[in-house]
Amino acid sequence: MVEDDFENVSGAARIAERLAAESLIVDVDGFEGPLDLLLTLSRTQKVDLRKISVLDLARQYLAFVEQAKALRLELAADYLVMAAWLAFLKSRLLLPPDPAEDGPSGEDMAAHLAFQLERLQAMRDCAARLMARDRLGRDVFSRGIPEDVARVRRVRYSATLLDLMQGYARIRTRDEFRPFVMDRDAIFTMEQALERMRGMIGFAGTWTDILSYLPDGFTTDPMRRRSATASTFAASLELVKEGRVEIRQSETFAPIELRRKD
Amino acid sequence: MPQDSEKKEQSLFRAPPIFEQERMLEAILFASAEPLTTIEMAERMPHGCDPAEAMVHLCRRYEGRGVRVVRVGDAWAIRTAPDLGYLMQRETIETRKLSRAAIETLAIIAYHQPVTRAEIEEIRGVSVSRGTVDQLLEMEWIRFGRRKMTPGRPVTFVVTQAFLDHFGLESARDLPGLKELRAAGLLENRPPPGLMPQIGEGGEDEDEAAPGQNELFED
Amino acid sequence: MPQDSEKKEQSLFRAPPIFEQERMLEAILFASAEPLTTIEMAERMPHGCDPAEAMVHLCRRYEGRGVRVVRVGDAWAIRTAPDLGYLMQRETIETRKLSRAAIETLAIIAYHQPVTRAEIEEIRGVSVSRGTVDQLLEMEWIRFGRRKMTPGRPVTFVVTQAFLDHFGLESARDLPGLKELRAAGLLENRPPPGLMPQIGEGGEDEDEAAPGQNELFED
Repeated sequence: MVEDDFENVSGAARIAERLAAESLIVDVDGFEGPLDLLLTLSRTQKVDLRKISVLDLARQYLAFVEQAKALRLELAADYLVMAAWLAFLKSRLLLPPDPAEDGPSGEDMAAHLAFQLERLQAMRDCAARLMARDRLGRDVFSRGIPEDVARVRRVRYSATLLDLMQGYARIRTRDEFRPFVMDRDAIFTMEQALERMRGMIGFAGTWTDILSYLPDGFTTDPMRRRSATASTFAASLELVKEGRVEIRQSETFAPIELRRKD
Repeated sequence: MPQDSEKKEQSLFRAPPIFEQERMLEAILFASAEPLTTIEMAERMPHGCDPAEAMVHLCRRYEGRGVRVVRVGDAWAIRTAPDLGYLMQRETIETRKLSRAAIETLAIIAYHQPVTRAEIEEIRGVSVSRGTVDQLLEMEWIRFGRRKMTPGRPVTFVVTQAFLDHFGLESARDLPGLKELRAAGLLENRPPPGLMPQIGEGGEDEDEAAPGQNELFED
Repeated sequence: MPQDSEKKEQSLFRAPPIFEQERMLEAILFASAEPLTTIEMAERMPHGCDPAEAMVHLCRRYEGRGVRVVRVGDAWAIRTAPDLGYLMQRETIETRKLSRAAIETLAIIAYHQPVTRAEIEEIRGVSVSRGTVDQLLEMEWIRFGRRKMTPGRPVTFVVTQAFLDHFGLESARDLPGLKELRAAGLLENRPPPGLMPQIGEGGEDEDEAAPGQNELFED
């Protein structure tokens, strides 16, 4: 197929083209992909990119790939993918359109390729124009001795009214607390209760309410009564633990009774 | 320091006269190597100052001088006049030579912003190496823009104020040849008519009809 | 760049006009990283230039401006006008919570003013550091009041208008009393009822009745 393409080219032109293709191949690493290669090839057509013959370009590219194969050069996969696509495009462009076939026409594909090439070329031109501008640090200069802005750090303290009041409350209530000291005369300790009960337990042959063991003077004043009840109860438990008495309560809140254990 | 607070107190009553504000701008801009926005300048000036108005006066004052006031995006800077660049050769800092790939990628980002990596790859016809983008990011010539509202929500790239500053552009609208390119339809994101070889890994957002440059220039 | 060589060639024949030399000086001085002598400037300028003369013009041009040309030894540099130095500072304000000691001291002054340091210490039960009082004075939340007519004539502290402004109070009398604090649940450590004397009104009601409080607000 490639040979066919070369038939209608004059011998000298063919040689020139082959030489050009070879020199390109030597340089294949220098190309930034198939589109870049196509753009370079398109320059040999010496026409405006808008008027480029995509068919000729496809032929040139395929010739290039053939040449690379002949020279046993390894081409990257995307070059081969492009070659396959261009071969397809070429056939689409050469053959009359098949009405049964879907998809874009050869002309559409060719137009898009031309657009891509034109766009890439435009971007290259832009890049060149950009780099040729007056550039900072080369043509235009900024201040050589910039004066740094001194950072003056100021600390601003803040407090809310709540902080203030809580602070004040803290100080004023601090005085209100003194170490907690029990008012001893209202207290009947467990030790006292235990001593008292040890002396009396021998007489408890029958179930007796433990409240009957409260000492005199601790039965009326609620605070004293509460203290004596608690200590007497605790002392009773202690005696149960010692195995001296049994203790029972028929139901919740019913009187707690004890009797001597024989 | 005493002067400082004195100035500030005074300013509570009235803004300094415009010629004084112009002096302030001049001092602030001279001292900075980086472009400053009027907001940044206003923050450093006494209350009630109008840097925008004073800037008009300052620009006029430096017309035709050895240095001039230039606009960089929404910021301002003092730069030497381009025609005197040859006098400053000694100040030239040897900049890292950019690769062809980097230069092209930069141009594509500038003209097509906001642009995704896949779009750059489609235009260049080759995959964009991570290193190229990293280099441009590192130079602070490009930055990430908004994500595209397309499947995969790909990140986009846009050029920065440092880019504008470096290339002496007031805004991305002033890119050379932008209008012509747009008129020629070369900034459109034209979807390929199927079956075209696709480039790179990120093929997922290639088919979108991106608003491209227009987005940037609407405002 | 063509301009470059053109300039140089031109200079072989005649020196640029003085206003052009002034522009050159301006650009060179602006861009230079260090002060330059007239000899150094002459080296950079086209042949036949006279930086010393151009410098006279340049200095005059910057008279009264926001920046000025100054002599540094036998060299020259552009510097910010000294009266605008304050623009080169940027205050960053950091907000920090006042220390507990400072808050307590402030509260005592507010509730008991005019109050001496010894009285503050007595109420707080710990000594008051000089730093705490200094901090409050510096913040202008307290100031010195009248000396007490007691032996040693100790200074007193009172709160300021700035204090009232900050805390949104019309007068120190608006500070809530202990009973109100308690009602507001601000006294977390409620003593067991019955066990404690009612100190609610105690201390602080006395203080309210004290002549001191009024003193501040007479003026």
